[in-house]
Amino acid sequence: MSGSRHAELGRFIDRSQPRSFTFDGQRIAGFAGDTLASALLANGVHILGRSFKYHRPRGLWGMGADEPNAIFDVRLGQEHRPNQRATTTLLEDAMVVTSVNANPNAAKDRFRLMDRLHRFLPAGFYYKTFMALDWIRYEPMIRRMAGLGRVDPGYAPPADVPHLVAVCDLLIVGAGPSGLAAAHAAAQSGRAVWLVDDAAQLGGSLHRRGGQIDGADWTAFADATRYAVLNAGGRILCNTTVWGAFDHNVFSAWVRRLDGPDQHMRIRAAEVVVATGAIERPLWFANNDLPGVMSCEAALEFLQCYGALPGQRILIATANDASYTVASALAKAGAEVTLVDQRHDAPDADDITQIKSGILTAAKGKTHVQSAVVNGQDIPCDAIFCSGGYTPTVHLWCQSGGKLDWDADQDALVPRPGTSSLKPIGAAAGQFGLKAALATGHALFGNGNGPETDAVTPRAQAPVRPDPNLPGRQWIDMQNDVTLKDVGLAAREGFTSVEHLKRYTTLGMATDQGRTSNFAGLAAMAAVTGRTIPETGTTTYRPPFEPVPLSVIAGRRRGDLFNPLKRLSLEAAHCDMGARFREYGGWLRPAVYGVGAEADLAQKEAKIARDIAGIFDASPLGKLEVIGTGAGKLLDFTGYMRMSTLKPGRARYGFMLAESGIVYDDGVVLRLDENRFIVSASSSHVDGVRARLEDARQDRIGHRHVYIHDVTQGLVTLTVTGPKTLDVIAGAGIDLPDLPHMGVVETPLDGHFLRVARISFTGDRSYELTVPGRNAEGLRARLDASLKNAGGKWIGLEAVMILRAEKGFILIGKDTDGNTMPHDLGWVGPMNKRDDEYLGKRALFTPEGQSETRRQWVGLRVTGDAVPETGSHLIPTDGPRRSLGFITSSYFSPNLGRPIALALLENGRALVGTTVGCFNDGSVRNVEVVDACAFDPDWSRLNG
Amino acid sequence: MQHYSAFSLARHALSHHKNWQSAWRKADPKPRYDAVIIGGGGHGLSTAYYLAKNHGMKRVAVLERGWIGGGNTGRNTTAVRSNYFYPESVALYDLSLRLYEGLSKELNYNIMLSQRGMLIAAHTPIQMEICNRIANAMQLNGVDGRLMTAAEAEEKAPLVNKSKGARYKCMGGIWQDRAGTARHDAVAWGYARAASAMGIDIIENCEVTEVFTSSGAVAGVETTRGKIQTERLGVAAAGATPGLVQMVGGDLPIHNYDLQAFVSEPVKPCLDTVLLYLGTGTYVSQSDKGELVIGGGLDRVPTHGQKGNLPTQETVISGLLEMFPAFAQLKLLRQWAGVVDVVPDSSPVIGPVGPEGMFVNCGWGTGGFKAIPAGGYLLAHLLATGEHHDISRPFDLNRFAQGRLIDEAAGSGIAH
Amino acid sequence: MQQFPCPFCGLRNETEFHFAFEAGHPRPEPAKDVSDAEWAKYLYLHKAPKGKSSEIWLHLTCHEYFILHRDTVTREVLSCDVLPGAEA
Amino acid sequence: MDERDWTDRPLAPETPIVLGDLTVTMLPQAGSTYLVSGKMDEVVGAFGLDNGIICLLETQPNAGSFGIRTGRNSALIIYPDAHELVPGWHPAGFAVSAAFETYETILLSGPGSAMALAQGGVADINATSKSAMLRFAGVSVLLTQGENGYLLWVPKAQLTYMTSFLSGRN
Repeated sequence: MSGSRHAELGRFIDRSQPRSFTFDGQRIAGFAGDTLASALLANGVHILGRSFKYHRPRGLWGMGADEPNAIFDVRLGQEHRPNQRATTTLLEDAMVVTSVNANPNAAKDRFRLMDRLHRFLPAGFYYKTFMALDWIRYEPMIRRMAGLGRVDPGYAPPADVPHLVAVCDLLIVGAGPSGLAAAHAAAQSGRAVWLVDDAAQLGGSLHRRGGQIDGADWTAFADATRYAVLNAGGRILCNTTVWGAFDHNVFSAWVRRLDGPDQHMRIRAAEVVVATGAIERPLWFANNDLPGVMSCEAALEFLQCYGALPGQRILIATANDASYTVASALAKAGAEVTLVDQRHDAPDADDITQIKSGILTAAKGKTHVQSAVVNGQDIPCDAIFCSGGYTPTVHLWCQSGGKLDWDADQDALVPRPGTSSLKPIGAAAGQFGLKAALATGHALFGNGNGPETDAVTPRAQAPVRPDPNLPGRQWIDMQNDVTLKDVGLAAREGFTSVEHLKRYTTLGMATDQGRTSNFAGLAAMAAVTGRTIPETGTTTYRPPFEPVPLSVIAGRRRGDLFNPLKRLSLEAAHCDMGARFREYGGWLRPAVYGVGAEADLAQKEAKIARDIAGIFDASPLGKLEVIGTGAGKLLDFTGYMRMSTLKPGRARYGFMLAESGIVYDDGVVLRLDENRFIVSASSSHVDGVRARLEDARQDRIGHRHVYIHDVTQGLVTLTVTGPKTLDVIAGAGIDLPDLPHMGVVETPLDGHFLRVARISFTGDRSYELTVPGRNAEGLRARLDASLKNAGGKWIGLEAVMILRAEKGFILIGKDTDGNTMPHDLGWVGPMNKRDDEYLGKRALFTPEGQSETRRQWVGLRVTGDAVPETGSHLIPTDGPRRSLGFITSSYFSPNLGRPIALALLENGRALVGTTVGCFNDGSVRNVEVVDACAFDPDWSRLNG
Repeated sequence: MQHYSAFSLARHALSHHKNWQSAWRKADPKPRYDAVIIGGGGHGLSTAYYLAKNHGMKRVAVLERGWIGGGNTGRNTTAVRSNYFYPESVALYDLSLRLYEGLSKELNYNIMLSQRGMLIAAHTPIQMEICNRIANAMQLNGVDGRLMTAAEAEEKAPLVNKSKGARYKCMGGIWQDRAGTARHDAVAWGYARAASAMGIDIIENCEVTEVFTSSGAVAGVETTRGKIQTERLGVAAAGATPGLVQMVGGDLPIHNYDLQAFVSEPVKPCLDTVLLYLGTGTYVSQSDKGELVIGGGLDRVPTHGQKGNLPTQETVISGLLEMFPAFAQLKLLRQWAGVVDVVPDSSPVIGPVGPEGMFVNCGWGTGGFKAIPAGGYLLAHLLATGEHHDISRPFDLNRFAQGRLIDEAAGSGIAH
Repeated sequence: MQQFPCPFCGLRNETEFHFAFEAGHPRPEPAKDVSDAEWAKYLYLHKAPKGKSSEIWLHLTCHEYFILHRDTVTREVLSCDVLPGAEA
Repeated sequence: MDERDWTDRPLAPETPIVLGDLTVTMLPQAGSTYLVSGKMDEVVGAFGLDNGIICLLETQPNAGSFGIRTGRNSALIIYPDAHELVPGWHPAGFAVSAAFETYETILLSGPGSAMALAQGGVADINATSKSAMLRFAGVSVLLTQGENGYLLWVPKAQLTYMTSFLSGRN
């Protein structure tokens, strides 16, 4: 067969703009407006791919999202898309197109012999064999055979897809005749309509079927509708696929744009009209997958819209009147047409060879149709166009919760009224034909008579079903190679539920999402089990309506925009001071300063901080102001340690427990005055602590007597620590009031407040200096100069980690886990003494809370310089190995000159002084259990 | 039971596969059984199988309200693994993995267990320390787990994001060799076929509407297909379990959420392992058919609706592309949601509940598929003996009153 | 994207909310009079109703807890209430 | 270090970003801002606010002090000039905290600003909401209008992220 281009037809193509691309290395010419499918068809290329399992040669079947066979890898410049449907990919110059699942190419695939083995590869054959060895021995071979296109490993998305949120009053999906009529009527009545269609132009089936509306060519009505919609404040969105219906009236739309990256829209629509038309069903006969077998509607589309004539001697097989238009159009275009109609009472076709009561039982040909067998007679032909009726496109209806009814008159599953708020019209509602489409569309929003047409209705048809008794292989799902025999086998083996059928045979699971195969499968299962279609059931429809690029759904959330970090006010200044940043608890913070190995720098910083002085940026520490007459009462309930007894001007360390008794957070609470506290939550727990405080405030304490303000992000806290702390602060010109340990005071500095809290996370004398963000740079600069004079250093979080570990201070979430209770950490006082209620109290007294095998906080001492790995487990020194706990933090201490380690150890405090095993990746060393505090155990440096 | 093999396939090919029998009998309910199992998913079917095989109980019915394997068994990302922290969890999940390892041969049904390994990838030094904690716990509990370096990880998944702008670099993580995937439907069908062959009645389209008790013990159930008497009732109905237990006045520590999964169009092999990124929470593997099978976090709105929602889809898919920028060239083919029954400590509830003779196996949350063999094995033990197996005892409902939760997320520190 | 009504802010996207508890579980007190089982019931046992459900949600932007009545199957939102809470 | 470098930088008042028909400008912080909670009518009176308290998408006054509602009974109070309020509990029934620079203000101007809001995900939010605080691009911000466009009050530590988001960077 050779394809050809009709001299005049082809409303979508622009013959003045030639385009070309390569397909499997062969240069193919086309025009602007062509799809890959139409160009290939016009050039007579008929083997476009190979089937998934049997590697059968395949040509075009359909014209849009229903195409199961023509799937290509398409490259254009930087862009690469595997598994593109030829029917929906617009031809662009210089595209490099290759067939998938074929080697070296579709025409000469070396796996074509697979088809000879088909008898041994029935549906689900893999469940019955490949069991002699482990599956993984067979798997590489299977996996190489499977899959369609190829991922380009070097691919990087050239641009990101923006996500947009939109609201609309009336969304009409589909701009065929029914959608146009609905949009026209709604716009006329003043509604702001969004009219959406996945094609490039309005019109839908009208482009191929044509028609007169209100006495003129339909295009005049389409133009009038466009004008009316825009005039009423609506929008027209072409090249846009509404691919999902979600909760609360949200619809997702994939917008393809010629002048920029695609868009992903989340449209919240008050009212939605489904005008998505219908899809033509195939016919079932032997070799119905042969290249040259095509849908009637597709053949008409290719002829009228692209001028591509897909054959010269054409056999049309049908059982409905709609195909007659196709036959006469093809005949008019110069093809030799034979019309085979299953109906004995078929209408007469003028000027066309017609066979009534004609049953097509087989197609013949090796790689392309050469003849058709009709009523036992061979009829030579180079193309078979067939129609087994129409299936309404009800995806959105069903996604939104709508149910379906079997309509025997229309021979289709149609929307059951009242089961969804969406409004189906036209062919999507089972109302076939132009007249019905216009009428149902208009009736929704218009008064009186709608647009008139001279089109003939209704479209008479006889139901067509697969015939299990027919010899030969009849394809039900073309891409996944499921035949009618496979359906029979599934039924025999008990997979009679439609879902089981799908899963067992993979029917309907291909990239065409079952558009041509789902009804066929249902009808086939009904046929082989002797049930009706409604008895057999329906499958579930879920988004996406058609395959949507992952890049569209992902949008711009990657890189900088993926889980963004909070950033320090002084980030730029830290940068200038040589900071190297890392993520800690949702904030980007200096890990170390300077050039060189990170571990060495941290050691150096930790040493200088102990020997002289260090400053670190502690701004991410939460600052939740709890203000009101109920503040003390609130904090007493939410904290393990009581805070109402705290004196103004003082701070106290405390835990917040979850109701399960687990330590949720730790931190210092400052009391500034009688009614004003500040909770220093861990940087990563600010929101969580706030939520727990609010819960107790609103539900328990009384929301009018205490309020919570989170002012963390507006303030900057610089912590000065080390023996020369006082010198550094004094050298910065800050007049430090005399403060005891855990004292806090606010004093003015540079016209704003400076809050000084003498709190130590290092065990050395330390002051937290907190100022508003606008004063931070001034404070930093003063301190920096003074620090340099004193010989101190800015220290990063890695050094801070070492310093606090030397003292045995915990880090929530690192040194505690989801089982750690306060008494495990040595804080038994409140549990034993508090009579009042507090968060998590009751859980401390469960059998597990009181168990003697709880893991407790201890230190470990090792011999030698090798630091035991964090994450090592502790095990008994003899007897069977079992975990007694694990190391939560370990470092080399530059100040002690030896490794230190902290651990949670079963009954650990009682084991202090004994030896346990330390297990890491199979090797074991002995460690001594010691007190968690390794450095300055008598706390002499706190006031040093 | 007809034996399945390459030879039998060839033999049946000669008769055009016309002589294959139904994989499982389509049974009608009898008035009375020694034990009734509610739920024809993987857990219910494996319970029936092990009741017959391990305990010789064959007068047993599995009641399924729809079609077998149609719930979470057929709505997951098919990963199997035992990379857990607590000894109790490891005992449970590794029992499951060991049973999986022999299952194709045992059931004479290819469940396509593909032990291609799984990596839980870390991105910061602190996460690596926690991975080390888990890897060591696995080793001490006798399971193959180890800490993997960044270089090794890159070898396992060469397409991971290595660009300068990558939000999360793969620094390595926890590796388990024996982890992998299995064909989910085959697990349900294989158990059903083997159980049916031993005489168990698998009754589809049969919904339980009432549970009868008599003097504090189970007496039977009312169903849409009639009344059935039994004194032993096993419930393995995932999200429907709380409703069934409430029929006899009990409550369970369960919330139901949607868990979504996603499948891309099939492509030639491009990922040969199961990979979970701690940073994105997205996990992915490639099926034998070539599709990427993608999962992520829960939709955090309690629901019984089995319907995925957009925000979670966007989060999971953006996570995938952050891990593998090259996958941006692929398309989403299918998406679905399963209603998962989530317990506060994310560990299952296995044990007696309510009247005497009633036992549940539920609360698997996002991890039920990998536990199917063990879940059935242990529930069968309870139903047959009335007593816990040592492995199921820690998972009894009484752990909540004792405060003895088995919280993996908390134990590993990863989700804490 | 579902939308939930905050009694203080109006309809907002589901991503602004956090499910906290099922409604109607008063905290048993004082601790010394509460059995292990009662405490476990309060902390862990739920109804997980299929259909109409009353739940406590937190609106993350304004930090207010409130009661949301919704259907867990259809996901229809029925109404919302201010937390009775302590006024004292 | 093995992790990524963060090379994005926050918007600065002197360098607005122009993206086609959208201009993103950071407004300099002057004056004083406070978080207040409690009896709002008392707050307005006690602090001598020149204007009242505005809600989501309402227009900010172009002179004098005013408030932006942040929740049930809380607001951000803005004085164009230096202004001292006593932090802590006020017996009339409200609480005050200094909140200088807790939020940075970004002006979205030009015809493209509606599209920018749509990208941030707020197009379908009911504009009659009582609170001006909502999630925009995943962050809790205050959203109001000024003479020249929309005003986003962005938490200080998220300014760099918001700059990247609005400038189309990844």
